[in-house]
Amino acid sequence: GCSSSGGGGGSSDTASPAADSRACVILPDAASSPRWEGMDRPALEKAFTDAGFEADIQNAQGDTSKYATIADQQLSKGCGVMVLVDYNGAAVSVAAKAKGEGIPVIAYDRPIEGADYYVSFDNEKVGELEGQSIVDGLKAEGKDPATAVVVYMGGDPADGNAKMFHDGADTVMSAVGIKPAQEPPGVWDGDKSATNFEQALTALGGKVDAVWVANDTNAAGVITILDKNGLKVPVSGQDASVAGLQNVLLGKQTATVWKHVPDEADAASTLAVALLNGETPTVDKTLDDGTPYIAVTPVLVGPDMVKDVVAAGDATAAELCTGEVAAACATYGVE
Amino acid sequence: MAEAPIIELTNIVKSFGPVSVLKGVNLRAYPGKVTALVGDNGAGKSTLIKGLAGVQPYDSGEVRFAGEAVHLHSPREASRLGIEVVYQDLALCDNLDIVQNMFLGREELGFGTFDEGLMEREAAETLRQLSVRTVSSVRQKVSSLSGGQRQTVAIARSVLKKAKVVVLDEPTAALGVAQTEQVLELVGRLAEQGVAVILISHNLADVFAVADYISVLYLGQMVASVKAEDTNRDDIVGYITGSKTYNGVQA
Amino acid sequence: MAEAPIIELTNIVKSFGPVSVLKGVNLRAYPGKVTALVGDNGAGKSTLIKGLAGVQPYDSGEVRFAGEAVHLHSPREASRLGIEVVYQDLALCDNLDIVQNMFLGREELGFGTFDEGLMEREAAETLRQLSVRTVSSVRQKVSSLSGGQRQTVAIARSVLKKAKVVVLDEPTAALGVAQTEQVLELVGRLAEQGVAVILISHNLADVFAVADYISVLYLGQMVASVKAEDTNRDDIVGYITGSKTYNGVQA
Amino acid sequence: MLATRSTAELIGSGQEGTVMDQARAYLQRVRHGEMGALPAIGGFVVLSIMFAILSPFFLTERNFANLLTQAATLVMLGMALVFVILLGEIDLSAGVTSGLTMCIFVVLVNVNGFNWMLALLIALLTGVAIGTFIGFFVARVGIPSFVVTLGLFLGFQGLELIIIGSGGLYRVQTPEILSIMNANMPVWAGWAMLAVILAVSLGTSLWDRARRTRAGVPNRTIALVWIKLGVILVIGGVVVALLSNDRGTGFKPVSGVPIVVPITLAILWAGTFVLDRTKFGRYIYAVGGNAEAARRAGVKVVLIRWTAFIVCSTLAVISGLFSISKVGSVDAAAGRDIVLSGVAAAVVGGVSLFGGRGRLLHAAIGALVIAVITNGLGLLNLPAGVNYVVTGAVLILAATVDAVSRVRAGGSLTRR
Amino acid sequence: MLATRSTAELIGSGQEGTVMDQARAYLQRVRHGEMGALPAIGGFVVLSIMFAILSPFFLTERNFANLLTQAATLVMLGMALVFVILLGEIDLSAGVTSGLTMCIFVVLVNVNGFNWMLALLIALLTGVAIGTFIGFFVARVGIPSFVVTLGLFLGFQGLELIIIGSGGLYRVQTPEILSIMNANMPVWAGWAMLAVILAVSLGTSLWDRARRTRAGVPNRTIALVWIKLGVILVIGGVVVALLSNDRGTGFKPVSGVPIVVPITLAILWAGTFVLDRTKFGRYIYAVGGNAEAARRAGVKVVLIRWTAFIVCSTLAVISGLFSISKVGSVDAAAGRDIVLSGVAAAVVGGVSLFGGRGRLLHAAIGALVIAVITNGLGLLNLPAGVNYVVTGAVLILAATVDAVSRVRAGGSLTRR
Ligand SMILES: Nc1ncnc2c1ncn2[C@@H]1O[C@H](COP(=O)(O)OP(=O)(O)OP(=O)(O)O)[C@@H](O)[C@H]1O
Ligand SMILES: Nc1ncnc2c1ncn2[C@@H]1O[C@H](COP(=O)(O)OP(=O)(O)OP(=O)(O)O)[C@@H](O)[C@H]1O
Ligand SMILES: [Mg+2]
Ligand SMILES: [Mg+2]
Repeated sequence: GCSSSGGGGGSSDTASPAADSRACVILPDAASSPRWEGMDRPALEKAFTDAGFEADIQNAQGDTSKYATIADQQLSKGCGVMVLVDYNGAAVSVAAKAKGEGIPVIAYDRPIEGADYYVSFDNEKVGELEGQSIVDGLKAEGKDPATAVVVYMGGDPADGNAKMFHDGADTVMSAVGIKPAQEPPGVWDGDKSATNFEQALTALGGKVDAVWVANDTNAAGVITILDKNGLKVPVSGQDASVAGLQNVLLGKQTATVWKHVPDEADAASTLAVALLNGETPTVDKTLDDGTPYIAVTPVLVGPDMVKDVVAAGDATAAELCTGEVAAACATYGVE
Repeated sequence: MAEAPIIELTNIVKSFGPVSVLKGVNLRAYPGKVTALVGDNGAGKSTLIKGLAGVQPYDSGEVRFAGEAVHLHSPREASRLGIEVVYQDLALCDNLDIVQNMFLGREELGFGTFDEGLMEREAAETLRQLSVRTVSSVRQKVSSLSGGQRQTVAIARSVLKKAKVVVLDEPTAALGVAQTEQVLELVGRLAEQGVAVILISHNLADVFAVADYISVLYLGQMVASVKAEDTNRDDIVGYITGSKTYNGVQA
Repeated sequence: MAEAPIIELTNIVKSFGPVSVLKGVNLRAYPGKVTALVGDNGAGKSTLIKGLAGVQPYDSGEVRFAGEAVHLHSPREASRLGIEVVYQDLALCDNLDIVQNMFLGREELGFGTFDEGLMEREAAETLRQLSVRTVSSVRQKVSSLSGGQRQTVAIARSVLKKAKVVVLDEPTAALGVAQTEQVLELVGRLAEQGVAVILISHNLADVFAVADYISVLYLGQMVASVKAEDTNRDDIVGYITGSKTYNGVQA
Repeated sequence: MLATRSTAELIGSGQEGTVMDQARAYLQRVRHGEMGALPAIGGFVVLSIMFAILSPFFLTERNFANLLTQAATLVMLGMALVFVILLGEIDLSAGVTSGLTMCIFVVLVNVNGFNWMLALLIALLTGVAIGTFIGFFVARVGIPSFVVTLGLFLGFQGLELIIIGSGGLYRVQTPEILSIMNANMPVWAGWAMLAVILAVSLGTSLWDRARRTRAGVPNRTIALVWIKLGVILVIGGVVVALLSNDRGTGFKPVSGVPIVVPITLAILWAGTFVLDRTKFGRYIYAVGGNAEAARRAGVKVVLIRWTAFIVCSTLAVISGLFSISKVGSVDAAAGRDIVLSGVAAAVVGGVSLFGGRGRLLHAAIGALVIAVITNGLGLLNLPAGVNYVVTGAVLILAATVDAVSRVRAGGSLTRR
Repeated sequence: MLATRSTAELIGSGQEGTVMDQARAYLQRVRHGEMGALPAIGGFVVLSIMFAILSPFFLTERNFANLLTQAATLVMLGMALVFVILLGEIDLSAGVTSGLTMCIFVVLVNVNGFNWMLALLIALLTGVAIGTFIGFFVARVGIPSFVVTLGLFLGFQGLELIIIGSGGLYRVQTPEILSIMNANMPVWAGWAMLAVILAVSLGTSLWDRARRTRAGVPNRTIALVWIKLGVILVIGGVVVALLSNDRGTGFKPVSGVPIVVPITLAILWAGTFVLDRTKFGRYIYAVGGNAEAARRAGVKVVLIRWTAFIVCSTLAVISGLFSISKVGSVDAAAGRDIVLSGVAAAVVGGVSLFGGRGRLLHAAIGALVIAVITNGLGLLNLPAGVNYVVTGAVLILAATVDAVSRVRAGGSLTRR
């Protein structure tokens, strides 16, 4: 580290640990997912404190300006490592600034241009799992993937993660000869997604064999349209949300990709602690631009595995097994 | 004075920010009589009657209606007392038609919904009385009316409902010869029916033709209140322009 | 007629949707003369002069200015020819002050920016000529003016700039006794300076006091155009109300 | 006395004359710029022709039914907004109001096990409460509605987050709600609906005529009533007939008028009735046209403004209901993006943002125009970027049709 | 002749009287409701006190500097929007205009290797072109600005996607751009800036007085000039002094006025100059107040509207520049969310959405109010849902301060 530049200022707060023993974390927002405040913060905090370091964890609350402001404050207090979850690109200049001061940067969950490490649920892997669930679903129905009519329903193209989900899924699906019969504009919005899918379906003359959908929200809209037309085909998704798991139990959604957050937090904190201890951990995978990359494995959850999600505490049987889902819960042993 | 005034304003004060417009004004109006209110431009006539109409409440002063002290804080209250006003700036809704404007706030209902036929007939009849000839349909939007036609609509509005006090702020300013005559006749008819009429006008010929009393505002002060028969045009002009002062008994 | 008309309208036609307002109207105005335009409410007077002002172009008909055919499709064109208009509906910007309204579109510049002092002085002087007494500051917002004060501002606006033709649509409707006198005097002064004045008014006394020619519109048609000295009040009222028809030579 | 009675009799009521006279008068009004929803209808037709050329699927019964259900949410939101736009106000929170109340609804049903009708009632009452809140600040306190509702736009996003919490996404499990957008009436019910519409239309026409006759004012020639009924019969007949064909794709026979259609028509009818024939409606126009004039006429301006916001928020709840019926789920971002489209629907349909001018039907037609853009583009399989650009361009184009036809027709430069 | 010269001399110009007279007149104007930005300033002070109590970090030099830079983007966007809001129009595309032009800028620099100044010029010209486009449709064709700019709001999101590409992200690599928000002027330059402000203020005051004297109309008492200069000196002095302290935390000394401050002040000054002292500015107010009156007075209404949209879009580009300087990167969603806040800034500052009323300074102060909400809440570290709710509530509260003080002051019920 280059914490030597402290100058003669000699700040009097001797109680604070040396700058290079502090781990600075910026979380992106609380709007896109409840995980940041609810799961990542406690997990990271515990890992750093247990390893004897101070954790400075802040949330940019969906504001790129605030993101930059928080980073400035943290950097001036001093950091031994920065763990950044990008928000709309705001982390890029923060990473550059940190590296300018010799502070290693871990891109957490979202890739950041210029970061030293990238720890994430492999978003491409998430896509691959989704693609795999489609391919498996088609096979289970005895349909030839190469001739199957598959619609791609992606996420907001302005969001970098959406592209990774898409690319991952496409790798798997194109490998078995699937080509998108229709690919409406991506959105992260159930209503628009439903309309887009309904039109794609109409343009296909009402024939569809499977729908790759990037997340559970969009999948719910797609499923409603399918139901309306008396169709039941393989549908993918991710997030292991209540509705997603319910749709999986009901057989309306083939599977949902489940990301158990503590796994990811563990991987990041282990890496960060190693960096704080002055080690230079090596990592086997790299991104296209050469960034070392630790992929945490997401899990594909079909109806049989919903009980695992419940067991891990990411969902409760009480909220899942309501109404018509109750019967399915019994069938798949969710309680 | 034998009869009791229905409107009695005492020591009315009103100012807009730094501009003091009414500086302790008294005014009375009697049932069945026409009280003319005259004064130079900017004397405060419209401000005085806007207070009476509840549009712009006075800062201080006493308002008595039929002998009782009342507070006029909104046009609804004035209207409840039976005070009908034709404003100098008319205040019509351009996007509504003639019938809708005339009956605004007092629509005729039948079975909970508008009885458009009834309103249409009454509107047409009232306008006819006022000698309106160039309006082709009572369903014309007010935005498409000429200046005089609008003024007629506003006047017609004020006589639709049986009022106790009718205040007309320069009602004939935009009217043609025939229409002016009709309005003056209407004023006379209202007074005959026992209505107290307050008429603001710059046209002294009109004023002398119909007024029983004449009150003169000068720079926010009531400088004269006289019986019309006791005075003449020159005196009134003198009061209006401030070149004469009145020393008689206030009527 | 010895002198050539500066304004010559021939066979002007204008309708609003189903309403045919002007049905082939002719009008002339001469430099140095006052032409009064009279007619019943809704006769089409304002429509006629709004066409001349370029505000609402005519549907058809010929407009000659100083002998040349012109097309008046916007107020700017009329203003370029030297036609100044006081509209019946005034058209002032309520959010601007008196000086700003009077000089709107013709601000005095010095070094590329407003010369506020100059404008203020000219505005105050012009208003003073028009006998305005109750305006406390020329920097008052127009929204706070009384009806007569607004009308005076509009009139003052039209005489700020040297015009060839001044059109006044009921300029004295809201004015007090003194102010009306001033405006009539002003009309006379303008005519003396060689300006052609077109005056619309319902007040025939005023009309006869200043007009050289009188033109009468009746239901969208010009039923009479006479020299003021050749006619009288009763005749004109007859033409206006349609109870008389004019058979003489059009002036 | 100079006025002569004979000329005074000239004041008419615009109802005189034969069918031809009336038609001529209408045409002249249109040519003079009073064209209401005509430009929007024109835009709708032009867009339809365009998409019909570009995609063979556009002119199918199936897609027609799609369009109706896809438009319904926006139609309802547009109609909700008309009540405040007529006052010259705006409600930026209408979208999140629909989202928030649906979050409450779904949590009550799914998590708390409420009866769905009770939950719906609570959602509607929440809508009323929200409208009351907005109305208080706008009408009583006098804050510009833009700011108040922007504040709520933010605040309700937060409330949605707080309410939906860690579940993230809830399924709509009430079959009755789901059927609004996803089920159809039996074929006979479609025809019955048309019959009711015809009967109501005939009934009100005759009733109006009877009242006018009683008052002694002229009536329009009765032929116009028959013509109007004929138009409803033909258009309605074609729509119902189209929707009565099987539009399924072999998996399940699908036919009949979607249930959302009669609901929307009923609300459209009721709202129009209120705006045209009751004091509340008349006063909305009056306040929107000239609030001071309305006040001087004794209209309770504050109360009218206040109530309009309540109506808007309440109808927004129904638009939320339509939306979750279509999507089948509710998440914490529900209703965030739709409000500007709702305002655009009203404006494209010919409702003036300055207040005082427009009808519910205009907003409905405007919503159809906007929905047909998404519908048609959805059949063309364009990349996202291009799709955005084309949507924006077509929206501007549709508005241009409107503006140009009004200006051509002699409307002046200023829009008030 | 009845009028007497003597009474006629009464017409004043409101400039007469002593300091006390002027102060009394001002107070009475304020009490009568003409309070300009006073309520917004009041709101700012109240919020500041509140946050100062809640967080020890709020009243630090560091946070003060943060606030200035955090507010700058919104200040600039609010000022841009004032030009069209004064006309009673709106530009919903101002945010994405800033985003789109910055996409173009960064792609030109990063991908095509353009010189940054050339790229900036191109971005500004694109802004001009966008404004020209909007102005054409709004002012010439006559489409409501709400619809045109909503169309562009959508369209430009598409163009950003097309330019940046799906999931794309570009770093800002121009140190000059980055330094706008991230670097400070030397301490002496801050004082120099204050000196320039004082000199310009004194200069214009004296020049105005000289012209008035030449025209022979009264001048305000000269004491007022000194008071004004004194106020600037004190407030400016405190600000510059605060920013001249080292606000770094030991690793790197940080002091001086952020570079964005003089840029913003210069644009504020120039814009105010244009609005107050040139025909273009005067005509914007006139058209916003009464377009028909302006047209009859010979104002080229179409041209004024058109130009105002060009100014707005161009200033939006600068606000985009501030934004990317702060964030350091550009993505395909740049500028999507900010425009409503920009309008809110103007409204909270006291600019009327109905047109004709408001100043640039008001929007700047309104933006500070909104920025201080985010700034202060950021220090409290609330959960996101609560944060949204509090932001919305405080926004409504700030607007309530404004509304209530105006109504108290005797403003009438109607807001026009
Ligand atoms: N809202 C206001 N703010 C400030 N001053 C006002 C306001 N309204 C009226 N005034 C002033 O009050 C004075 C009286 O106005 P008012 O309208 O009562 O005059 P008036 O007697 O009706 O004149 P007119 O004959 O011209 O109609 C005027 O000098 C006017 O400038
Ligand atoms: N925009 C319009 N649309 C429809 N009809 C109109 C329009 N403008 C004016 N009219 C009609 O044209 C006729 C003439 O109006 P105009 O204003 O020219 O009358 P005027 O002679 O000036 O009357 P007044 O003496 O009342 O001012 C009126 O009957 C009026 O209703
Ligand atoms: Mg008056
Ligand atoms: Mg007229």
